Amino acid sequence: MIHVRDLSQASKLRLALKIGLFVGIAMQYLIFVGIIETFHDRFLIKDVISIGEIIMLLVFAGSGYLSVWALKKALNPVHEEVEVPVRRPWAVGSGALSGLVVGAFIALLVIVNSVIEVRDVFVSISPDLIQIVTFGRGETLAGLVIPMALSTILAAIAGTLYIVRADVRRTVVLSVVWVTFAALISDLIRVSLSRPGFPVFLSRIFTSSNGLTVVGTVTVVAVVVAWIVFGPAVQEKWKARKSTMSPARQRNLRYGQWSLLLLLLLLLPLIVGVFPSEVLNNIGIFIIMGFGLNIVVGMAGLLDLGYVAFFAVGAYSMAVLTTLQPDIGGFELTFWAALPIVIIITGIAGLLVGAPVLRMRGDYLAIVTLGFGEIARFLALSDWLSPFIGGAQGIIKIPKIAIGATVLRGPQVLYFLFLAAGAVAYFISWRLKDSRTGRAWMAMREDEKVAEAMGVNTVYYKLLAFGIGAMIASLSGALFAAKLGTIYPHSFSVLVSITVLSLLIVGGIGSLPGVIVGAFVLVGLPELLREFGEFRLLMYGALLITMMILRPEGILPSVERARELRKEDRAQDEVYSLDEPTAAPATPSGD
Amino acid sequence: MATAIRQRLGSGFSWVNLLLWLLRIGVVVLVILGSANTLISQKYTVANWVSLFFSGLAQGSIYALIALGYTMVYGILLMINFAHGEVYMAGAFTAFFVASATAKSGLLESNPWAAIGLWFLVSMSVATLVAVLLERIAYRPLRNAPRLVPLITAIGASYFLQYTFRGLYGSNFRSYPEVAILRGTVTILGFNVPFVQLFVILAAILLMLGLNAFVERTKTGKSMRAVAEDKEIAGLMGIDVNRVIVTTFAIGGMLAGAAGIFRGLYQPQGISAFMGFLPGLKAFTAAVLGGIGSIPGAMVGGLILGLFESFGPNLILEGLGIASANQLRDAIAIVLLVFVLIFRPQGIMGEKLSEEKA
Amino acid sequence: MDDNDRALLELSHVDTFYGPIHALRDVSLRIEDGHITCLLGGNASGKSTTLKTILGMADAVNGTIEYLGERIGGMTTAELVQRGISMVPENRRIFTRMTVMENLEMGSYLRTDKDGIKEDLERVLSLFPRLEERHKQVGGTLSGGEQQMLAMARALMSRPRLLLMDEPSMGLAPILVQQIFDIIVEINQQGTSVFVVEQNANMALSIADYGYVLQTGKIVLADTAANLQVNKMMREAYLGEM
Amino acid sequence: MPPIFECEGLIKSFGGLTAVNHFELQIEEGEIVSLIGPNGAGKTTLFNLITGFYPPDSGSIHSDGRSLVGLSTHQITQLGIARTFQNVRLFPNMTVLQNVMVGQHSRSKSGVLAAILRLPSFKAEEERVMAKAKEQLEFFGTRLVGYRYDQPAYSLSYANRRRLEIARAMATEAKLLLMDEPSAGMNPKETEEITELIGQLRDERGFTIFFIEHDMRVVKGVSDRVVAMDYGSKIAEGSYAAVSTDEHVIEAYLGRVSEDGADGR
Repeated sequence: MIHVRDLSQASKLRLALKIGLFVGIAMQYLIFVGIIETFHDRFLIKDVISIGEIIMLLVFAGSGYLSVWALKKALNPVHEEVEVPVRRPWAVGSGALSGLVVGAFIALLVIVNSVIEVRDVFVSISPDLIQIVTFGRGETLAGLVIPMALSTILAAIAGTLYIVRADVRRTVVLSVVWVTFAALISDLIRVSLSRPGFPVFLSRIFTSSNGLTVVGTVTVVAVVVAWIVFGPAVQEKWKARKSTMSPARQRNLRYGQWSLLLLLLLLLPLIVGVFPSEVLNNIGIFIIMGFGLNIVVGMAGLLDLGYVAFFAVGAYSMAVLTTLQPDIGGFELTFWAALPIVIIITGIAGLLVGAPVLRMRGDYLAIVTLGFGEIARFLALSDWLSPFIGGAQGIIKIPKIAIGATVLRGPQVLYFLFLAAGAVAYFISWRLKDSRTGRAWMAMREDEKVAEAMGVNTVYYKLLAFGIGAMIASLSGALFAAKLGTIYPHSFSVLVSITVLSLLIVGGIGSLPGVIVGAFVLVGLPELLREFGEFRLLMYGALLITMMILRPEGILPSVERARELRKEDRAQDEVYSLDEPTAAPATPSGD
Repeated sequence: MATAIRQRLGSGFSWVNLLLWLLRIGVVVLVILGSANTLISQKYTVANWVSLFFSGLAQGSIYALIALGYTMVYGILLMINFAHGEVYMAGAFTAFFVASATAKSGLLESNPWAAIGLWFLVSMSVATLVAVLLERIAYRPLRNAPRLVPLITAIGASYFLQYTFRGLYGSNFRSYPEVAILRGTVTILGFNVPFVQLFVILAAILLMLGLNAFVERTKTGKSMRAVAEDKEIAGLMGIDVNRVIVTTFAIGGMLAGAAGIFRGLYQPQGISAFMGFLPGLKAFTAAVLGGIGSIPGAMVGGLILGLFESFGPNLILEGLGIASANQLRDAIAIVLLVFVLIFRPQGIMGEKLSEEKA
Repeated sequence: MDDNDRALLELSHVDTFYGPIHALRDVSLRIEDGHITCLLGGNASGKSTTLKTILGMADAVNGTIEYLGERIGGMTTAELVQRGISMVPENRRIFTRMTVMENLEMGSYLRTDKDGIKEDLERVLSLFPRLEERHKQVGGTLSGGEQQMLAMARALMSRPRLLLMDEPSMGLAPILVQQIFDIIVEINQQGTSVFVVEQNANMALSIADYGYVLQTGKIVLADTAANLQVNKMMREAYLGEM
Repeated sequence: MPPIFECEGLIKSFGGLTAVNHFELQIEEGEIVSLIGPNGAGKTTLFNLITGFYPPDSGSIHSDGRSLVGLSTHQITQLGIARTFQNVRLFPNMTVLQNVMVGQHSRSKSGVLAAILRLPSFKAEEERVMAKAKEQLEFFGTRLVGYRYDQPAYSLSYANRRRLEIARAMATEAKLLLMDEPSAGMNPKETEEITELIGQLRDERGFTIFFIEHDMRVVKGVSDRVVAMDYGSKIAEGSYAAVSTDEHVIEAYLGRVSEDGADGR
C-alpha cells in the first residue's frame, strides 16, 4: 500500500516558498559572513566565473533541486523505495518559485544596502560585494533583475533535472562537482604539470595562475561524460575478465595492485613536487595524531579534547633536547638520540593526565582534558617557564634531521619520515585492534561496568590508552618541531585538538582509512585553498553538527562502529526490565 | 584489621588513590605556603586587596550569569551546552552595535539610563534568539542520542558561532563607547571602588534575584524544576516538556546576553568573536564548582571563581615565587576546574549524582 | 456485569512490545465507571506495561484502547490528562526537590479554573491531613507513606475521572498499605473510578470490585474480586503450579 | 573444603532504604540455587554486592575461603565468579565472537608488545581464546555460530542476546555463575529451553549456579534449593515445595490477608 498524499496546489506552492525562504536565508548567511566575497578572488574558470559566483549559482540551483525533493517527500512521506512521479510543470514551477524567492532576497539586500549603510555593522557588505551579487550590475534595475532571473531560471532547470533521466542528472551533477574540485586543486595540477621534463604548454592549456582554463574545464566535463557513457561497460568487462582468471593470477593481481600503491606512495613527492609535498607533510602530522587519538577516542571511548597537549609535549621535549639555542636546554642531542626520550616523556605525560581523570564520566573527562590542553598552552606562554621552554618567543634553532652525515632537507625528503611515522602509527593501531588489548578497550567503550565484570581492569586499560595515544602524538610533535626548526606556543592551541577530533568524526570514528580520508579533506583541502583559511573552523563546526545529526558514523565507518553513535543502539540500554525497576539510589525503593 | 581498612577505602584502594591523595595534600600545602609567604612579605596593602576583591566580585558576577545557563540546561538535559560561551559573545556584540548607535544618536548623552536599558533589551533578545536556535537546530534532533554526541555537536556549534560572528562583524576588537555616568569611583568604608564594578555587581545580583523569583514562584519556573527532576512524570502532569526546554535555553541566553554587556562595559580591551571561549570554560567551572544543576550553586560558584581568580595569582602564585603570576590567571581557573572535577564533582551545593543517573 | 454497558476504559486484544520484548499478548480488559478494578500479577508479568500502554508511553502494535467510546491510541499524555485520566506512578516519583504544595500545583498544571483548583486542594488535603501539616516541606524529606499519599494527592489535583495506580503498596509497611487502600476506597466513593495495578493481591482484592490476573503478559484470570479471593489458581499465578 | 560461596551479615543501604539487610547464604559446589522475592526485595543489589559493583556497608563475602570484600570487580571475576544482567548488557557494537572473547580476558595475558609484534605466544593464545569462545557459542546449538560470529551483537534477536550474554559469562571460566533473571522477556518456549540449559550448565559444564528468577516454572524446574528474599532479608530457604508453601513467602508475594476478610469495603 502506497500512501500518496494528494496535496492541494496551495500547499505545494507554500512548500516551494518555504524552501525558497530557507535557502534564501542560507544564501544571505553566505553573503554576510563573507564567503562569497572572499571566494570571488579566485576563478573557477579563468576570466569566466569565480568560485564565489559558482557558489551563488549552485545555491540558486540548489533551491530548485531541494524544492522538488521536498515536494516528492511530501507526496510520499513513507515509502522511499517507490518512485512517485512529480509532474513536469510542478517540478519547473516549484523550482522557479523557490529560485525567485532566493533571488528576491539578493535584490532586497541590494535595495536595503542602498538605503542604509549596512556596512557599519556587517563588514562584508562592501560595494564590491554588491557588484558581485548583482553580477556586475550594481545598484541598477538590471542589478535587481539579473540575480532574480538567474536564480529563477537555474532553479527551474535544477528542479526539472530532478525528474529527468538518472544518467543525465548524474552527468550534470558530476560535471559540476569535478570541475569545481579540479578548479580547487588547479594550483596543485599546475605545479605538478610544470616541472622539468614536462612540456610547458601542458600546464598552460589546462590551468592558469588563477583557476582552470576553458580548455581545462571542457576536458574535465568530457572525461566525466565519457565515464558516464562508457564507464559501466568497461567495468563490466574488467570484472568479467577478472572472474575468468585463475585464483593464483587473481592473487598476483592483488599483490600487483598493492605494490603499485606502495610505489605510488614512495614516488608521490617526486610526482607532485615541492609545494604539494609540504602539504602532504602537514597532512601527515594530522594523520599520525589521528591514529593516536583514534586509539583513545575510537577504541577506548575516552573523549580527549586536550590531545594537543601531547603533541605539544612531544614537540617541546624534542626542541629542548635538540636545540642549538644557547640559553635553552643545552643538550644538543641529535633527533634520533632524542626521539626515544621524547616518546618516553610524552608517554609519562599521558599517564599523568590519565591518572586523575580515571573515574571521571565521559563529558566531564572531555572538559577536563580540554582544560589540560589549555593549561599546557598557558604554561608554554608564561614567563615563569620561559627560561626552560622559551615562553612566548618559543624555541628556535632546532636542527634538521640527519641520517648519518646526510642532512634531510626539503619537504620531498622529509615526506619519507612522515610516511614512516604514519606507517608505524597505522601498524600499531591495526595490530592492536584485533588483540586482547583492543577488545578490552572496545568492551570498556561499550560498557565500562560490564567490561569490569568480564575481568577487564579498566584502570589499567584507560592508562594504557592514554599512554599509547600520547606516545603516538609525540611522534607527530617531534617531527613537527624538527620540520619547522622553530616552535611557538601558538601552534598548540585547542584548535589542533578540535581539528584532529573533527577529522576522526568526518572519517568515521574507529576507522583507520577514515583517519586518512578525514585528514585529506579537513587539512589538505584548506591548505590548497588559501582563501579557505578564515572559514576553515566555520566549516569544521558546521561539519561536526551536521555529521552528528545526519551521519554520526562518518564517511568511512569502521564496520563495528557503523551504528555505534546511532540512536537505535540505545535500545539495548533501554531494554525494559519489565516490572522490576533497576536500582537507582535516587529512587531508593527499586531492587 | 587490614580487611577493615580496605573495606573502608572501598573497592578501589590502589596506586591511583594514593596518587590522588598526594595531589590533594600537595595542593593544600602549596596554597598555604604561597599565601603565607605573600602575606608575610606584606607586598600588598589592604587597599590593594580590597580592589582585587571588588574586581573579582564583578568578574565573578559575569561568570555566575553565564554559569546559570550551563547549570539550568544541564539540570534539564544532562548535557553540557558547550556553545553557551558564544551566546554570551553574541550578547556582547549586539550590545556593541546598539551602544554605538545610541552614542551616535546622542541618546547615550541625553538619557543614559534609557540608552543602557535599550542595550540590554536588544542584546538580551538576540542572545535569547541564538540560544533558542541552538537548541532547535543543534540539540533537539539529538535528544535521545548517546551522551557524547550532543557534546561534540556543541563544540561544533561553538566554533561555528565564533567564526560566523567573525565573518559577520570582522576580526577587530571593538570597544564600547564611554558611558559618562558609569565613570568615577564610589567610596565604601574608606576604599575607592570603581562605579562600573559596583554597577555590574548590583545589576547581576538583581538579575539573579529575578531569576530566583521566577524559578521559585511562577508556574513556568516550577514546571522547569519539575522537568529537571523527572521529565516523564512532568509529562504525566500534562507539562509540555519541549516548551520548558526551550524556555530554559531562552532564559540562559538572556542572562548570558546581559553578562556580555557587563563584560563590554567593564573591560577595556574590547570584545571579539573569540571572547566567549575562555569565559565559557570558566563559567562551566563555576557551575561545576557550585554543583552543576543547582541554580544557587552556579551563583555562588561564579562569585567564588571570580574571587579565586582575582586573588589567586597575587596571593598564592607570587608567594611561591612564580614570576609574572598574572599570566597564569586563566590557567589557575582551569586548574581549579580540574581539581573540582577530580575531587568533588558534585560541587559545593550539588547533590551527589548516583552513577546510574550520571 | 453487563457486557453491553459502555466501559469507562476498554482495552481489546492489545499487543505491546517493549523494545524487543513482547510484553503484552492479546490483553483485553474493561474498567467500569465508578468501580475499583484491579490488575494483579507477579514480578515481570506486564502490569506496568499495561499502564504505559494506556497512557501511550508504550506502543500498542495491535488492538484498540477506548476511553468513553473514543479511541485514545496516539494521543499525547496532556490530551489524556485533559480528558480525565491521571496516574499515580510506581515508586511514587514525586518531585523530591519541590514542596508538597508545589507538587500539588504541578498536579493541576493544565487547569485554569482557579476556584475549582482551590476546591480540589481542600478536598485533597482533607483526604490526606498529613499533607496539610507538611505542606511547606520539601517532597524528598517525606516518609515513604507520605510520599505515596502525595503522589495520590497530586494525581487527584487534575480532577480525574479515572485514577490509574501503579503498585501503591510497593515498599510500604503493612500498616501503611492498609491506610493507603482505605483512602483509595474513599476516593472511589467520592466518584473517581480507580484502576489499581498490584502485586499485593489480597489487599487489592479486598477493596476491588473486579480483578484481572496477568501472567507473563497474558490475562489468565478475570472475575469478580470476591470470586478471585477464593480462587485456588491465584497462588499458582504467582508461585507456579504446585 | 570451604563452600564456593558464603556470605554473612551482609548489609547495604542507599540513603534511608536498606536494600540488603543481614543477609546470609552458603552455596556448595555444583548446586543450583535460585533466589526469588517480590519487586524491590534487594535481589539485584545482592548480586551487585557479590560482584563488587558496590561495596557492602558491612558483612563478609567469601568464595572458596577467600574474602571478596574490598576486591574490585575484575579481581572477583578472575577468582571465578561471573554474571549476567537483568536487562542484558552486551557490547553492542562488537561482534558476537568478540563479545565472547572478551569473556576470556582474565584467562589470557598477552599484552601490547606481543600484539604489535604478533609473537608466536600471542598467536597461540589468540587461537586458544577464539577456540574457547566458539566452544561456548556452540553450546547453544547452531544459533550463534557460523556467519553469526561476525555479526554485531546489536543485530541479534532478544533471545539470542540473552544466550550470547550467558556464553560470554561462561567464557570467563567461572566456577560460580550468577544469572539475573535469565528468562526475563523470553516466550514460553524459550523459557523452557532456558530451564533446560541451566541444568546442562551444571551437569555438562560443571558450573555452580545462583540465579534470580521470577518465572516459577524455571525455579521449580531446576533449583536444588530456593532462597526467598523480602525487604533485604532471607525469609525462607529450602526445596521449592517447602518455600512456595511457606507462609512468609506467600505473604510477601500475595500480601497479608486483611483481618476483616473479603468484605473490605
